Amino acid sequence: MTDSFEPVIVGFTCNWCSYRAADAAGTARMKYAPNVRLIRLMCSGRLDPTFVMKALASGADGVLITGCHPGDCHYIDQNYKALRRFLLLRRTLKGLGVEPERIKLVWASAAEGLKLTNEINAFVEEIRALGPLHWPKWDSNGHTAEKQPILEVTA
Amino acid sequence: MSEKKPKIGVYVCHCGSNIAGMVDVEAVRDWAQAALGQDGVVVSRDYKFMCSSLGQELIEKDIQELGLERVVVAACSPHLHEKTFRTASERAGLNPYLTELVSIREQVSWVHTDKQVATEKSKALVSGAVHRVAYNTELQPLKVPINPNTLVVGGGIAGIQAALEIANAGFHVYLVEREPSIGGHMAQFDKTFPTLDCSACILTPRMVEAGTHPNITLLTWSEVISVSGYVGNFNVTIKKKARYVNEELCTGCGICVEKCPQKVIDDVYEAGLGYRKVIYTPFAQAVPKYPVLDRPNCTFFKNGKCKACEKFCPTNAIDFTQEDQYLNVEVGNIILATGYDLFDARRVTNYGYGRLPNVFTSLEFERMSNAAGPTGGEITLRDGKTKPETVGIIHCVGSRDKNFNNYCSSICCMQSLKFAHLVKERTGATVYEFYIDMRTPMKAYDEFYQRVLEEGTLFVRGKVAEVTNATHGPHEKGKLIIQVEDTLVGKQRRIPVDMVILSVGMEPRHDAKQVGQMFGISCSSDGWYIERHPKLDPVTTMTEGILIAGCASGPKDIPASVAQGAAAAARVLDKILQKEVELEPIRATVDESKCSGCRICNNLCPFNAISFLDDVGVTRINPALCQGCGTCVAACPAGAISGTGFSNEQIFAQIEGLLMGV
Amino acid sequence: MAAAETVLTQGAGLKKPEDLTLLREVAEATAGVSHLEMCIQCGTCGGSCPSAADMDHTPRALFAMLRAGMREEVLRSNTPWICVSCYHCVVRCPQEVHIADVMYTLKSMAIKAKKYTDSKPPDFSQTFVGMVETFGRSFELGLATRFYLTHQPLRLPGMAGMGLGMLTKKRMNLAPTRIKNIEQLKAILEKAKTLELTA
Amino acid sequence: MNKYLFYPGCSMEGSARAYYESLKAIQPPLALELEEIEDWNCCGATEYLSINLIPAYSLIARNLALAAQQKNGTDTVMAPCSACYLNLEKADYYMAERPALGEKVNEALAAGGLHYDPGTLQIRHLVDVIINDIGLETVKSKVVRPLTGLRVAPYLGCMVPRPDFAKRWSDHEHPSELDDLMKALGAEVIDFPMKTSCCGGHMTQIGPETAYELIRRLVAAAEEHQADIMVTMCPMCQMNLDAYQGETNRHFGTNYHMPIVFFTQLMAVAFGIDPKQAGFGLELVSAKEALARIGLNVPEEAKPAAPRRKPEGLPMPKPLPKKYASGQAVAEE
Amino acid sequence: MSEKPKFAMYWAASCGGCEISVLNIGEKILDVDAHFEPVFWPVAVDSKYKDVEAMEDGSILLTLWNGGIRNQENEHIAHLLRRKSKILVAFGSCATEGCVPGLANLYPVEEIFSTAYHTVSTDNPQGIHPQPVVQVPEGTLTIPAMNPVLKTLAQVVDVDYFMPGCPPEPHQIAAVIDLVIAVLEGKAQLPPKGAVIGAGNSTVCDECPRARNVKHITAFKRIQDVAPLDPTLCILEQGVPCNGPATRSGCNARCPRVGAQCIGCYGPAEGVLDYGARLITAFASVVDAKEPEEIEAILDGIPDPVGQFYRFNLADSLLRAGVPAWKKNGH
Repeated sequence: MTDSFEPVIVGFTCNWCSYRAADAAGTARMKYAPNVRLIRLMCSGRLDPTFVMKALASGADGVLITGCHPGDCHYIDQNYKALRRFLLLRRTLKGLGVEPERIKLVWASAAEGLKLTNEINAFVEEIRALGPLHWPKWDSNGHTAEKQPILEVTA
Repeated sequence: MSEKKPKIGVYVCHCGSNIAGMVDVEAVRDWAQAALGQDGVVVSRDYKFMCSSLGQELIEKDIQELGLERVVVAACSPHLHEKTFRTASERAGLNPYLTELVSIREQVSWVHTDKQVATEKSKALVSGAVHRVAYNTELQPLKVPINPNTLVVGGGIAGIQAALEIANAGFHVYLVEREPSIGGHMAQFDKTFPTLDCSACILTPRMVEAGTHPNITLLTWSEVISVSGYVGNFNVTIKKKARYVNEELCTGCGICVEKCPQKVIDDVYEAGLGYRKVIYTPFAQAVPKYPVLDRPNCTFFKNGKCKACEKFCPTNAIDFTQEDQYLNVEVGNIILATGYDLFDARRVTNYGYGRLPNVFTSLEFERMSNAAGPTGGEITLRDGKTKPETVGIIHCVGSRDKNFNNYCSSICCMQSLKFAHLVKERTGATVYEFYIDMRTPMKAYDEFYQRVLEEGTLFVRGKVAEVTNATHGPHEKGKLIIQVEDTLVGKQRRIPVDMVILSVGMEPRHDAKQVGQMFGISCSSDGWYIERHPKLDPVTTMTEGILIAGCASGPKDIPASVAQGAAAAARVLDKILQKEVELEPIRATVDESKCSGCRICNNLCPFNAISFLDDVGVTRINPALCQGCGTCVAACPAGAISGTGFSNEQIFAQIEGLLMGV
Repeated sequence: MAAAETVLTQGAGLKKPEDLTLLREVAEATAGVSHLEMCIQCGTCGGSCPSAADMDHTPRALFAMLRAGMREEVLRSNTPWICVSCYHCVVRCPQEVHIADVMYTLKSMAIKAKKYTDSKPPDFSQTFVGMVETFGRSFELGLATRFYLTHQPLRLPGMAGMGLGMLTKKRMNLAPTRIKNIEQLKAILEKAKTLELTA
Repeated sequence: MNKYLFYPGCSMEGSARAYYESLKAIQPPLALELEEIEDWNCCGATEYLSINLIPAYSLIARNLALAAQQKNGTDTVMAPCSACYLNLEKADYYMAERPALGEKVNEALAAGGLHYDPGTLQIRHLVDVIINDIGLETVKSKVVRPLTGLRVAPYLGCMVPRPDFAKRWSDHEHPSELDDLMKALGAEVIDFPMKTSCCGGHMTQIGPETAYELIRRLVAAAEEHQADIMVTMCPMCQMNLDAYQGETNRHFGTNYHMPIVFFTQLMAVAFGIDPKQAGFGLELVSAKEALARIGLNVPEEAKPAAPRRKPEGLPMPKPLPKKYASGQAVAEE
Repeated sequence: MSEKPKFAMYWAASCGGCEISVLNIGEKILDVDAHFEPVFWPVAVDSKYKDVEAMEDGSILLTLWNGGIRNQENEHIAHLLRRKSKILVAFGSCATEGCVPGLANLYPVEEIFSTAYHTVSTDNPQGIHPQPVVQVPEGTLTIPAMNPVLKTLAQVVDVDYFMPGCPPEPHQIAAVIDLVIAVLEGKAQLPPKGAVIGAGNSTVCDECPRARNVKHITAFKRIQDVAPLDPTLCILEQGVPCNGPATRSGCNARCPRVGAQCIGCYGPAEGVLDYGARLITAFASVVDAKEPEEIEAILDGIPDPVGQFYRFNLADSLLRAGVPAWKKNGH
């Protein structure tokens, strides 16, 4: 493992809580690791497991999923659905050879900028410890190609 | 992706030095032009303040002259300026939903410390948005009519103010109050700081006005039990608890109260310090004037005998058969002015409240000093006779303390100063104030502090460690001992007093969370309702059509609560006068040719927007009910549901863009 | 940040340069998360302390001195040695400062720096620890006699009645008890003595 | 049958013998099974922490590691001594709160072939176990000699209700557990305002003037509230208030006589057990009068004789040699 | 009589079921014979690779390719037939998405070999381990080398149409033949390139006769543990993980009709990027629990999520599952 490994993490945020928590963290000038790139969804319930797979397949080393605290969902209780999907996805990823620790679900309300930044910092370190996500070598001639474009999508 | 790329313009904002101080804005601009050219970027510019009118004109000009089909602005959070830039695009003839805002301020420049890394992250975020925006589609906002009626929940001073403002503008208000009378906490106070106005004298006229206003339907002794619908079109069910008094017939003469033989401790209005009858109006100036019968304590309901109230009622208004009523009302906007609970001082066991008789709470003291209160305004010990010679007032009880509430309750310093003044004025006692910091920042507040200093109140800087009856010697016998470090002296002191007043803080209502969930708004970690923006939008919430005023969003004094009530009313009136409201066109739709009728999605929608059509065996989504969360979109195993604004294609493209070059 | 720490400012009214690393040093050497930096100087600790009257500074004042970098004065203070570990201040502190644990840290720092003014308390602790390290158990009689002989011979006459009472009632054993695997304990403590708690 | 791993602590065999004996006496009626942690060592009291942090916590953690190995159908360690209870709980808590501490302690433990993962064990005090596991109803059902008319001042001391990392106690300042237990025995319980105030701790040794004042306050408050007897759950509190009450009287010129015994002793007599078997008579401030109020006579043990000729009447062991040959000066237990 | 258009069919890494399925079209096979000249069809016609190599590029009108690309030979022939064919159809699940052979992508090749040749279930007293190149007295023998992973046909060459199914249903094969004949006769148009043919647009539930309700799953069970299975009610609603909701229609709900859960052989529905993800989200969406522990307990009823969600689709999934990352890190 090289010392200079900087994990790349895609984060999915809920428009109503965690995205605003990120705004709040910014407004309060809280400093945190720059490794997470956020995507705004309307709700953690929108999180299709495909997004996570797509992110991992496209080069992310980890995926952070954030939503409102249980019981606080802007859409009543959709975050519970996110929770269920997350749990089943994590099991499946393990079977697929991706360490389940590479995905993390965090509840952060709009008021919890500090919590969000702490979670981000912790997650970046966890992923750093895991190292880069390794992919199967694809070249049929046995050449060890570097990370392949994984986006060969059949119709 | 072989289809022709739409022409995209990228605009990177310096935000003065807010962004440019930590992000190499020019580098991002150049990179977008060079690296994202193949993805459709035809122009990339930077500007000092993109949100200024000159910045906006830059974008408008490019749309018109270069024929831009998509716009990406890298600046601040979309929650601040998305509307600004979308409106600018619209002025130039581009559908507003074809413009995306990337947050490189809140998410980059303000939170990172390495300029190079921050610049790289900005590029990635811009790339994500560029890839995404190519898949944005033209959308039209959904317009729905606004019902001009308004529901105000909570009849304290904030709710009364809000209701009156709206009613005076000519629109109808349902004012719902859980207690038998409106007035809230303010009705319990004796004097108000810093002016020492008589609280009742200034409040009563407002209460009467609210009670008699033709545009206000006053529903006291009532609670909202369910809410459905959305901005402009809420459907609310209100439970009107049985009063056992026919409001049509009652004249409020008070004979029933007089004749009722049963007395109970009044835990609400008198804060447990006084008594009331079982059939009662909480206080003389109560609005409405009709009494309420307290069923669990009523002798008739318990033993089947008594009915004294009925016998003596001159208008036959007592009705023991009355039942709870359920009203359905339709309103366009809702203002929650649900107020606060007092911190329960018994939790600070080292202050002895509940164990040591002569430890009082601030509300008990308010009642005691009120001429209409249980002692007729006499300040006495718990025995009801003895005047205290020495009184200690303790600040920050339950506030600014990680064991209880972290926040400052903001009113306690002033309230304590008011108490010191009243004690001095009424008893001439020696008064100590124990404080951590004196906080007197509003108009004429510090002047009041000066006045109380002048009156000879003894200020001790130190958070009181304990109030005890355990003596260290005969000189302390029979006294309450306040043990405290006088931090300005650097020594521990034990100060014997006769009476202790705990200036207890404010807490969110015990049921704030459940009430919030019913109305679809959330609470901060402290439990107060979260405003849309703490500075710029303090009376609206994340949920369109639900507003908050007064202490529901945090501790406030009377002037601030009144201002918020009026502000919330102004926001509601603005909505009503627009007659319609535009909703974000983020909605889910089902491609019925792909839907197999598996019914996986059928239990997912809390807004009942999803229905199954038995005859054709497919699921359909009602766009008026859909709130756009996207949970069903994510769930559909057949990929038959798609969501506007956040489509799979948009998200996939954004992921690819974010990770470009990784 | 780093620059600010290395620059020693001449504090107004303080004779020595301020030592701005002191607070952090104490916090890091304290078990648990001390929250020492969170002190708002409210005085709850000083007000709660049952033995505050005998302290030269209240705990609150001591924390202010830590902030001001007054290393010498803090380590010479009798305050930590007067602390009776009653935890009243700990549970009442509105900022959750682990006051009692900070006192332990200050004591061990004072011992290491040999700064304490009264040698009784550290000697008592060390005598106690010596017994424990030797036997694995405490030995009240040995502790008492040895400690009193060294430090408070004048107190012995007064104590005799009590000591005799304890002995006749068999509440003090004449000989120490020793654990079986004392070698294991010694190995653990030897190793532990080579370790230090840092961030 | 309620079963626990048992950490007696050093004082149970010495100054708090009455506690140990009465505990043994009430075990059968309460169906309380205790399995002593094999080869436990001293917890270091409040002393080791003052000297050196990592060794202090390693000393405590050796007990936790041994207990975790021994787990025999239970993961709860019961400690009757307040200081031991606090130290064990504190080590468990801080090793988790400050992972760096946990790592260092385990590094040290490894030198003895041991390891402890914080959170493995529950650390509980005897009173907590009696009230919450065995239950007051069971206690009541065993009472054959109710303590009717005996005015008891419940005195918990500091280290059990505070800092209370695991939030097991009803309050830090005025917890009700000991009151409830005494009421279950039929005693008249006074609202003792100093029930969690400090007894002086080790200040009786190193700063007696400080300690005497704290002892005086407690005894005075008990007397002011007309208590017949104080009841405690802490060996240190009992020792300070009992053994140093005479010293305190001498220091202030007062004449307090306030017996203080362990709660288990009162439980035992309420359960009909002979006072002697319950450790009565071992206290220096005699509880005879108090027991007489419930119709019990205590056999008087040998009274401490007045010091003979020389003031240095205490038998003096020799100063500790630098090194101990194993087993020589050590008594078999 | 003009020369008949040329037809080819090839069998790569697959079980052979696809070939049988072609024969299962019954008398329709005569239409094939009437309209096409089979020039390369190892199961039915004796022709050699060199014969194909000798053909003109683009001279074969229609090639049905079944099987995944597992070794160098498969890959070589795929390129060859692509060159020679006008229309190349990935025929059956192996060719379109990898199918069961694709599950081997969870393991490195060495592990596959050691499992196949050196475990207790293998009778291999001499410990033979195949080598791509072997020296024998007679000279050098070569056999095609295994690729590191199995690929779908489209991952190797350009594919015109995809025909899912394990195997494709005879009635769907017949329909496709009819379509091609109609095109030849100028009566119909070919679908756009890249289309899925011989299947529906929706999912299996569309063709399933079982009654369906709003779903609340409190436990997932194996089908043999639900006795008796209600013959009229949705299988998923009875707690048996049925892949029907996410699997492309076209089989006429063959398995659910006879009381077996759909295992997903027709692959993802139109436009779906990852088949397994659709099932994860669908199953998780109907789990009736809110507490993590309860949810986990219900999910324990799906002991092998990869097998459940990717039995046919692994080689075509987004993550494809190569060597587990933690194994690699250990090296």
